[in-house]
Order: sequence, then C-alpha cells, then structure tokens
Amino acid sequence: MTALDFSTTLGNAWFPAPTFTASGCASSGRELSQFFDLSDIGGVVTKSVMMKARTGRPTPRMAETPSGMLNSIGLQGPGIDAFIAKDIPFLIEQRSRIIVSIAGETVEEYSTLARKLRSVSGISAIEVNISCPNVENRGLVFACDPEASKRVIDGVRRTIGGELPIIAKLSPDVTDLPSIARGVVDAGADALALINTVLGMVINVDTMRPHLGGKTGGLSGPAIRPIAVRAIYQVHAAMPQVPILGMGGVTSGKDALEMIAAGASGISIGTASFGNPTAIMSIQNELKELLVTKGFTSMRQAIGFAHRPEEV
Amino acid sequence: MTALDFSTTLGNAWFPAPTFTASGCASSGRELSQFFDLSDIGGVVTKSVMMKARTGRPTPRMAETPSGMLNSIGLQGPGIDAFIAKDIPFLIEQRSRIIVSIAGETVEEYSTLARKLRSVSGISAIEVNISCPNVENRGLVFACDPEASKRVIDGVRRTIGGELPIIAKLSPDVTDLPSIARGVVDAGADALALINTVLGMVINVDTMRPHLGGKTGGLSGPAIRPIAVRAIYQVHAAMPQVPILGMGGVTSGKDALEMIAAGASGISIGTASFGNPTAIMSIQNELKELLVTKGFTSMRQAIGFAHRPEEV
Amino acid sequence: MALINKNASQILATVVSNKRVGQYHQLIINIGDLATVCKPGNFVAINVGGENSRMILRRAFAISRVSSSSTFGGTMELIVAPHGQGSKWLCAQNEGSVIDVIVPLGTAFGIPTEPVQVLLVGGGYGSAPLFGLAEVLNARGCRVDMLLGASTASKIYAPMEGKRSVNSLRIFTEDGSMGQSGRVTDPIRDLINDMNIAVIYSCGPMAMLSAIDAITRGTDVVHQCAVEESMACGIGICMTCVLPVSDTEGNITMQRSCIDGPVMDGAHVQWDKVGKTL
Amino acid sequence: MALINKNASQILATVVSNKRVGQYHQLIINIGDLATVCKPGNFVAINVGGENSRMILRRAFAISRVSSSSTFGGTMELIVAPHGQGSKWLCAQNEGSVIDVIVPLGTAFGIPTEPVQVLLVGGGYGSAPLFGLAEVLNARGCRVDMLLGASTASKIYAPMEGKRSVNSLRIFTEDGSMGQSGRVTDPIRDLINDMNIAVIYSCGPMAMLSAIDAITRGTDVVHQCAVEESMACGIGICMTCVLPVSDTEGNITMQRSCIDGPVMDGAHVQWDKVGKTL
Ligand SMILES: Cc1cc2nc3c(=O)[nH]c(=O)nc-3n(C[C@H](O)[C@H](O)[C@H](O)COP(=O)(O)OP(=O)(O)OC[C@H]3O[C@@H](n4cnc5c(N)ncnc54)[C@H](O)[C@@H]3O)c2cc1C
Ligand SMILES: Cc1cc2nc3c(=O)[nH]c(=O)nc-3n(C[C@H](O)[C@H](O)[C@H](O)COP(=O)(O)OP(=O)(O)OC[C@H]3O[C@@H](n4cnc5c(N)ncnc54)[C@H](O)[C@@H]3O)c2cc1C
Ligand SMILES: Cc1cc2nc3c(=O)[nH]c(=O)nc-3n(C[C@H](O)[C@H](O)[C@H](O)COP(=O)(O)O)c2cc1C
Ligand SMILES: Cc1cc2nc3c(=O)[nH]c(=O)nc-3n(C[C@H](O)[C@H](O)[C@H](O)COP(=O)(O)O)c2cc1C
Ligand code: FES
Ligand code: FES
Repeated sequence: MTALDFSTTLGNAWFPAPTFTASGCASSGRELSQFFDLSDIGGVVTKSVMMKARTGRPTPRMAETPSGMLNSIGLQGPGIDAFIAKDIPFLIEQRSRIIVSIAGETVEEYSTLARKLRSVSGISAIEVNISCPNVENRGLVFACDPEASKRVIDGVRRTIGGELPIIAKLSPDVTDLPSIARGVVDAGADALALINTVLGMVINVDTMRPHLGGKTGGLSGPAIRPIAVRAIYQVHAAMPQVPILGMGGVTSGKDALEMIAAGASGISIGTASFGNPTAIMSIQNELKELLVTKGFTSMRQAIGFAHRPEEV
Repeated sequence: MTALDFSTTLGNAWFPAPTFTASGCASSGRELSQFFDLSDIGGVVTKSVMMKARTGRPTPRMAETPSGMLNSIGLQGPGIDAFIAKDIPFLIEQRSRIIVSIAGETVEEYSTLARKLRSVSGISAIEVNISCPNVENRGLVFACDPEASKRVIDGVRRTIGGELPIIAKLSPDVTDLPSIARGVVDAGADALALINTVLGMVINVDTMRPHLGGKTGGLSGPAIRPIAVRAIYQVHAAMPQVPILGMGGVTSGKDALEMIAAGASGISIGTASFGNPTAIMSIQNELKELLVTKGFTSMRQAIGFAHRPEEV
Repeated sequence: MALINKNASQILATVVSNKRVGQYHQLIINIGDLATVCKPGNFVAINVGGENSRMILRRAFAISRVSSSSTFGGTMELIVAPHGQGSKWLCAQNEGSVIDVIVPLGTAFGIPTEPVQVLLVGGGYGSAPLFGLAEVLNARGCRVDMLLGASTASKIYAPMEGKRSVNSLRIFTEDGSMGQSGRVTDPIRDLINDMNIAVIYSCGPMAMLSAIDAITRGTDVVHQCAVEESMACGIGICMTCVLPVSDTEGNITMQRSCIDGPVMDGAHVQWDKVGKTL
Repeated sequence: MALINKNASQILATVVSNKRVGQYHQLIINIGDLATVCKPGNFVAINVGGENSRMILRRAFAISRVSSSSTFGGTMELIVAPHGQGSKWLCAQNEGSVIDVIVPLGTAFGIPTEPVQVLLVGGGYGSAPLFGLAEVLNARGCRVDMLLGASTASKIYAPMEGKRSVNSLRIFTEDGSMGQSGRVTDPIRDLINDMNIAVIYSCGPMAMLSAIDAITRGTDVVHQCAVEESMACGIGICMTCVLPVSDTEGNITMQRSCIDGPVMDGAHVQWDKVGKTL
C-alpha cells in the first residue's frame, strides 16, 4: 500500500485524519472511548454547549424514519463552566483533537461562550452551531436569518481573536444556502460545517398527534445524504477556497468520499455511530482504502474533485 | 363495516376519494390504466405540461438513494397542444377525474397555459407547478421567490376566472414555507400542493462526478416523508382553512393518514407507484380500513386532527 | 458511570434457537465468552432488518438469562414481543441466522450484600430479566418472591425452570385468564406490611414501575426498577432516552436510561415529570 | 404502444432454483400461466431487499427463457450478474424464496414472417434472452447464427442446451480465455458481406449495440437491439429511461426504453446523442 497522506486542515487547524464525530452524536467522547481510542480519529466535535445547564425537551425525543431518524433533544447539556471543568480535561487526557461546538440564544451569548473558551488550551477549533432559535427575534433560527448569522460569527470572531479557527455550522432549511455561507465567511468564519439536520415531523397514528415531545425534530441519517452532498457541492462551487466539514448520513467510506469529491475537507459522522459505535473507525479505514485504490496519494487531492471538468 | 365517506374537496372540486397520482409519476394515466381502473382513484394529476414539446435533461436521469430516489427529468413532455388533443380525451374516456399540472418559464407562459386550458371541459382543477426555473430572473426557481410565486398565481387566476380551482405546488427548499404559502393564497390559489421534491445530488464514486446528467435532482420517496409531514403541519397551522394536497414518500395507508392528520385534504402518490404500479389502490384500501378502525365516519373528520389539543 | 459499558463488544452472533412462547419468542443466541460478563439488568442492542435495512437504529432487549453450554459455549436468552418492524424481524430469525449485537450494555441490578428478603415484580416481557436475577439473589441466600402480571395469559412469561430460584410465584392477569384476576401491583402494599421486604426489583411498563414507586414511597423498601425509554443509540451518546431523576442534593436532571440505567432507583425517578418539560 | 404491458401482472413468485454459472446466477422462477404470455425480449421488474428494504425501486432483468414443466407449472429463467446491492440480494435468494415480480414488461423482439437468415449477437449476460429468441426463430425456419462476447470466459453465458436452436455459435473473449480472442463485433462486417443476413438481433452493453449500428448503417440489414438504460419504474410513467430516437419523419424524441423498448430499431436510436442534451 502506497503511503497516503490522510491529514486535513480546517482553517489553520491540522488534523491527522479527516473524520470527526458530529456534534450531539458523541456527547463529550467519554462513552465512545470505551469502543475505540479517541486519538485514532480526526477529532471529537463535542455536543453544542450553552451558557447554562439545560434539561432539554420532553420525551419522546426520537423517532426512526425510513433510512433516517428525527431527534428533538433541545440542547440538553451541563453548561459551559462544567463542560470546561470536566469534559475538556478528559479529552486532553485521551490525546483527542477537540472541536468545541457552541450554541446560544442571543448574539451576545455566543460571544460570551467564545470568551470562556479563548483561554482554554487544547482546543483545535470552535464550531458555531447557529441552528438555534434566536430569542431576540421571535425564535427565528439564526442560521435561517442571514443578518443574525453574520452577527453571531462576527461577535465570536472579535472575541476569540485571530488564532482559533471558527467553523460556522449551517442549516439546510434555507432558500439560498450559498448566500448565507458567504455572509458568515465575510463575517470571519474560517470554515463551514454542512449540514445540520433538516426540520421534520412524524405523527403517531395511534395517538394521531406529533410523536415527538417537541413536535418537530431534526432529520438525520442516510435519508438526507443527497441533500447534504448537494449543499456541500453548491457551497464549494460558490467558494472553493473555504474548507467544509461535511456531514449528513455518512455511513461508509464511499459516502465520505462522495462528500469529499463534492468539496468537503473533513467529514463528521453522527447518526451512524448510533447504529454502530465503531462506525467512525470503519469509515476511516474504508475511506483510506478507497483513496489508495483510486490512486490518490493524499486525501486533499480528492477535495472538490467532482467540480473538475470531465477529461475527454 | 360502517359506511365511510371517503370523498374530499380541493377548492370547489369534489373527488370521491382523497388519493391521487402525483404529477410526473403517472405520465398522463395511460400506462397505469393497464394496472387499475383510473376512475377508481381520486384522480390523475398529469405530468407538468409546458407550452412547447420538450426533450428534457440528459441521462442518467435517476439515482436510487437510501429509501428515496433522485430524478432529473427536466419536464420532458409533448407541449400543451398535443396534451390537450391526445391526453385529456383519453382520461375523459376512462372517466378519470383530471387535475392538470402546468409549468412555465415565465409568468406570462403560465397565464397562456391557463388560457389554453380554460375552454377544455372535463378538468377538475389546475395544479400550478412553480418549482421551475424562472428564465426572467437568473433561473431562480419561482417557488423560492415569494414575489414571482405570487405573480404566477395571480396571472393564472386572472386568466382562468373564478371557476376552476387552482392548486399551487410549492417547493420545500425555502426558509419560510408558510409565508410563501400565504402569498400564493392571497394571490388566488384555492389549495396548495405540498411538497415537491427536495434538491439533492449523488456523486458517482467511480467517475467521481455528479451521477445525474443534470447534476442535481429532486429527492422523493419515503426518505423525505418527515419533511413533507412537517411542511403540511406548518402550513395547515398557519392557514387551517386552505386545503392541502399532501405528498412526499407516501407508501401506505398509515403514511397517508399521517399527512391527513397533519392537515392534508388529499394525498398524491408518486414514487411509490414506481415500486408498485398498484400502490395507489392499496394505499386507498389501507387508508379506508384505518379510518374505519379508528371510528371515523368520514375522511374529512381526520383532516388536521394532529393540531387538536390533547384530551386529558 | 461513564465506563459502564467497558465490557461491551459488538459481535456477529448466531441464533441457536427461536421458540414461540405465548405471544413472545424465546431466542437463544450464542455470544461466547461475553456471557460471563453479562449481569442481570444488562441489555443488548441488535441491528434489525438485515444488510439493506431502512431501519438504521438498533433495538434494545433485556438479557433474560445467560448460560454456558458445552455445545454452544456461552449463550444468552431474550424474550421478544413481536411489536413493530424491528422486533418482528428479530422474531423471524431462525436457528443459524447471524445477527449483529452489542452486549452487555447498561447498569445492572444492584445485588444486596446481605441475604435479605426481596420481591421481584414483572409486567409482560418485563419478567424476562427477573429469572436470571432470581438465580443470583437465590445464590446470595435471599428469600425471593415473585409477582408476574400481564393483560392476558399469553402475555405472561414464566418458564418452568425459572421457578426453581423463587420461593413463591404469583401470577395476575387483568382478564383473569391465568392466575389471579387483577393487577400485579395490587398485593404489593400488603406484602410490604406482612413481610420484611428489603428490596423490590421491578421490570415492566412505566406505569407499573410508577405505581410501585407510589407504594414504596415513605417506606424503607428500596425499589430497583429497570426502565424502558425509546433509545436511539443505547450507549449514552444521543440523549434521547432520558428520564428526570433527582440526585442526592435533590437537583433534578435528565439522566440517560441506557447508561445511567436501565436499572434506576425508583425513588429518584420523577415519575410525574416523565415526558414533560422540566 | 401504451398498451404494451396489458399482459403484465404483479405476482409473488417462488424461486425454483438458483445456480452459479461462471460469474452469473441462473435463477428459475415459477410464474405460472404468465409464462405463456412472455415473449423473447420482454423483461421482468423485481422488488429487491425484502420487506424492510431501503431500496425502493425494482430492478429489471431480461427473461432468458420460459418453459412449462409438469412439476412447477410455468417458469422463467433469469441470468443475473451480482453487480450492486439489488442484484446481489437477488443472487442470494435460494430455492423456496418468494419474490415480488412484475412480468412480462416491454416491447419484445420483432419476429420475421419469412424464414430469413438472422444473426444474434450477445455481450455478457446480454446473451440470456437470445437463446429463447433463437428457439422462436428456429421454429420459424430461420437460419440462426450466434456470436457471443465478453471480457473473459467466466462472463460468457452459453448453456449447452441453448446451442440446439442455433446453426452456429462463435465465442469471443477480450482476454482470449475462451473462443476467439477479440470483440464480438469484429466478424460482423464480414458476415454481412458473406451471408444473406436480413436481421441482426443484439443484446449487451450500449457500446456494443452502437458498434453494431455503425456496421449495419447503410446496409439493408435490420438491427433489432435490446437497450439497457437505468429504469426507475419499468412501466413507462417516470421518464428516466429515455433514449434519443428518430421517428419516421426524422424528428428526434426521447423514447422510453422500458415501454417503447427495450427492443428498438438500432437505426432509429441516435447513438451519438445518448446521454447528451438534445
Ligand atoms: C432497555 C430496554 C429493554 C427492552 N427489553 C425488551 C425485551 O426484553 N423484550 C422485548 O420484546 N422488548 C424489549 N424492549 C422493547 C424493544 O426494544 C421494542 O419493542 C423495540 O424497540 C420495538 O422496535 P420495533 O422495531 O419492533 O418497533 P417500532 O415501532 O418500529 O420502533 C420504532 C422505534 O421506536 C423505538 N421504540 C418503539 N417502541 C419502543 C419501546 N416500547 N421501547 C423503546 N423503544 C421503542 C424503537 O427503538 C425504534 O427505534 C426493550 C427496550 C428497552 C429500551
Ligand atoms: C431492460 C433491462 C434488462 C436487464 N437485464 C439484465 C439481466 O438479464 N441480467 C442482469 O444481470 N442484469 C440485467 N439488467 C441490469 C440490472 O437491472 C442491473 O444490474 C441492476 O439494476 C443493478 O442493480 P443493483 O441494485 O445490483 O445495482 P445498484 O448499483 O445498486 O443500482 C442502483 C440503481 O441504478 C440502477 N442501475 C444500476 N446499474 C444499472 C444498469 N446497468 N442498468 C440499469 N439500471 C441500472 C438500478 O436500477 C438501481 O436503481 C437489465 C437492465 C435493464 C434496464
Ligand atoms: C441526536 C442528535 C443530536 C444532535 N445534536 C446536535 C448539536 O447539539 N449541535 C449540532 O450542531 N448538531 C447536532 N446534531 C446534528 C449533527 O451534528 C449532524 O449535523 C446531523 O445529524 C447530520 O449528520 P448525521 O446524518 O451523520 O447524523 C444532532 C444530531 C442528532 C441526531
Ligand atoms: C420522476 C419524477 C418526476 C416528477 N415530475 C414532476 C412534474 O412534472 N411536476 C411536478 O409538479 N412534480 C413532479 N414530481 C414531484 C412529484 O409530483 C412529488 O411532488 C414528489 O415526487 C414527492 O412525492 P413522492 O415521494 O410520492 O414521489 C416528479 C417526481 C418524480 C419522482
Ligand atoms: S439511547 Fe442514546 S443516550 Fe441513551
Ligand atoms: S423506467 Fe420509468 S418510464 Fe421507463
């Protein structure tokens, strides 16, 4: 087997592998560390953390759908202080690369979270999950509002300074994704995470009511993969220089390669880990093998390959 | 079995059953008529017809995806004149209720299509497929542009007069579906068809290029059902008085009931017919049985049921 | 807490037998040496639907019993109700089928260090893990009494050989088709008063567990219950399976039933807040 | 045209046998009386992946032969290459498996009314429908010569008994592992010149069909080819399976290979425009 350079970069952060957990699908890594060594993957993207501890939405919080699932967790979590005190040290001890995902209810809250993280060492990047309701604007999701998206990223950028890469995580539930993407890049995002879940609903025909406690939920898993690939392709076409952390239904090395060819520099694996705790490890191995078989000597050569004109 | 009133209305059009073909998934009915009697279902929604004959997009035009498929047909069709001359008479002969779907490239073209159809008898309603690129506005899809959507429906309404119900078919690929829906209803739509396909892409990892000739395609089938149910629920919550023709991944009577509970007055069945030519017949039978089992005496009692406050 | 699954492995396991028992299927599955690390109260997570399945999530099943046989090596027993698509698929797997399981998962029942009197209460297939538990308790010298309930006779799971480890077994059906007519919770209050019960172990529908909690509240009886919530991952990473639980300081937090459970202290679970916004 | 499928039925059919033949699987499937309405060139559409399948579309397979046996009633034979998930699933179905098929579909090969000389050209599993066709042509009194080609020996499907109905059979492999080394299209031009061939019947990869068209163009030889395009529905309602075809007036339209085909007049297919925007 020829030597394959499997590493990737997101902004100025370097990772030995392009395969990450997806935020909210690995908690803070502790549970998965019982199934594989966290330092063997590209990195852990932690569950979006907010200022205060949150209990989240009522149950049921999940519903399986054809080749997918809905979740409505409501960002249950310990709050930023407990997270920094307990979770970061654990991950550092495991020699895991860390991407911290943050979520807020106001533009200000995002900046405050960034301020708290600024002085924490051992973090490779910050993922800013803007698919949250903005309490200052009728609960309209930040990521669905170009202006609010920009303000959030701008605030985080100013607070955090120029060092730590900022990955803005966008929602696919918008009319014009490339323009939202351009807005947050202009505001200071170094990279983009695509895609967050798609808004969905299941009605329980026994009760004839929405099945989830939170009524609507986020659709994830293989069902949404074609939507994710399209989103990555569209955004990469518009801004080929901006690195993308791709996600949405990746379950195999082939799926990961699809996203890389569409324009992703890294891949997050979420729902697949629910079905198989070691999914990331096997996806990593399959992806490596595929790249080598296809004659690539570095993963990065494959990024955005699908955009090249066909050789005749 | 207690008598069940299975009929429904969309605007002032009455149908003996709430189950229809989906536009583009039954051609003009001829081929399916070899598998069941077209007069046994609610009605046939014909493939969106344009002014001129069109050859459509290059092949491959389809890709199967997990629990779904992508298509990129590009509105291949015979043009309105040939359609009126050949397809309508066949459907009338079969005693099928007919909903004609129209598609245009300009606001004007939609009105012209409506004018052509105004004098044709035997049509129950017109479905206006506004998920088409607007050549007058950088190819931006009408349904993604609130103003253009309204103008199309307004033009069709003025041309067609007050008799024939207009069903505006919307795309889910928008930030704020209820507001687009409200716009077209204000402009004169009597009902809404929800949802058209979701924009997606598959990359062929052998060629490392987009698999479809048209690069992107429309995602349909069970994979998108949770998105469709959410769309119907949202729009019905905003405008409970506006009838909705629901669609997106319905394959069973249970799926149909989910959509009815979310707020649909009728159901179109598309992709399911590809897997099973008699899908509509079985869905109809299953839905009837479910409604009776649940004690409904009329389908219409179930419309929007999921919005009612829970009895305690 | 977080290392609760350190013995868990994902393996391809062969179905050794599949028998219908009333409305359930008894499945014996070969899990080799993993049988030795399974404790009563642990569960397994199984891939369903085969290779091309549209079902992407595993299904959880309580381990009813484990044993090591010379023919098959270590095996585990599951009692499965054919409920929806996934459990129906599992019930359709015949001898020789190979299934993908993760085992053992979750927090097991706590076993008293002293030979105390205990009461085991099972509802429906919830009785399954109680027989394995009874063996362990019996070996500890505990007096083990058991109550089983269901709506009807065919939903009572009470194997002959299981009765060996219990001092008494009473059965309740709502329609009176087997044992006494009534609910399995009916006699508990009297039993607590009449006998010196230290621990109640329960497994069954949430309503049953909650009813037992209401009975034990204010008494000295410890209530170890195995809860059942919808689980997407079964290993603690998704946060779908949560229940409101109070900690020692009385703070209520949402705890994961897959990893902080399924066995929980009934007195800590906030039964009235399950499924509500906190 | 549109009533091409009036004999088609959706049925649950039992697999009678499944044998490996080189790189293919030969499946014999019981379709009862429907066998009597199947014609050479027709195809079947099969549900794949079982009840919980994430594969929602049927897969198309050419009917290789039909026969009526006293033991099983009418059966059809398919020759299946285990290619992707769907065909692999089909190849894994054993004797006794019940599968959901729609049969027969599509336009069959046109049979000459006179006993003319014909050439049958098959590539890979494309040879499958040619043996059933040869029987019919032979019965009509036609002289039937056959050329089969593939990349390598294990991809040649040429059953012993199939040879009964052909006057000659020549095999070509690209790697020379069976028959002559070379392409199946190599000898066609000479054969047309040397023999009085009225019709070429072909089935195989699109590139092969297109090459045959290039050879027959300008000659009197009729080219009946069975095309293969990705099909979502197989019954003419989805418009995914189209090919550019010229009508008698020379207008080029996109025709459905499932219903206006799969057998088409090779001279009408616009081979250079396949997969292009018109
Ligand atoms: C810890 C635990 C132990 C269990 N032990 C047993 C057992 O020993 N025997 C047994 O028959 N069943 C047991 N169950 C329930 C079993 O997991 C469900 O019957 C099964 O998940 C239903 O899946 P399905 O595909 O048949 O139904 P579906 O209706 O298709 O399920 C759809 C989804 O909802 C979830 N779901 C549905 N019903 C339940 C439920 N009642 N509880 C949890 N999740 C649900 C499933 O995980 C699935 O993702 C247990 C569940 C848990 C959480
Ligand atoms: C009229 C017709 C006759 C055929 N006859 C035979 C036969 O006799 N023996 C045989 O082995 N195969 C035959 N095929 C091809 C067979 O249908 C494909 O091998 C099969 O569809 C591949 O499915 P899969 O799930 O294995 O592959 P996948 O790669 O999973 O297929 C994915 C999707 O692409 C489509 N697709 C992929 N490859 C092809 C292809 N080559 N042609 C058409 N659609 C494709 C499938 O329909 C499916 O929807 C025929 C195809 C057609 C259209
Ligand atoms: C249970 C669950 C919880 C999630 N929580 C978060 C979260 O806290 N923050 C976030 O940015 N995304 C969250 N996501 C979205 C995922 O990170 C990911 O974007 C999405 O699920 C698509 O990837 P997948 O199909 O691989 O899961 C969550 C997804 C799931 C299924
Ligand atoms: C092959 C194909 C062609 C379609 N063509 C049209 C069309 O011409 N006009 C239209 O309004 N919708 C068209 N649609 C969308 C369907 O009418 C329907 O909205 C969508 O497929 C979701 O329903 P389903 O999942 O039941 O297929 C098409 C869908 C498919 C799969
Ligand atoms: S099931 Fe995922 S955390 Fe419990
Ligand atoms: S496969 Fe659908 S029209 Fe031919």
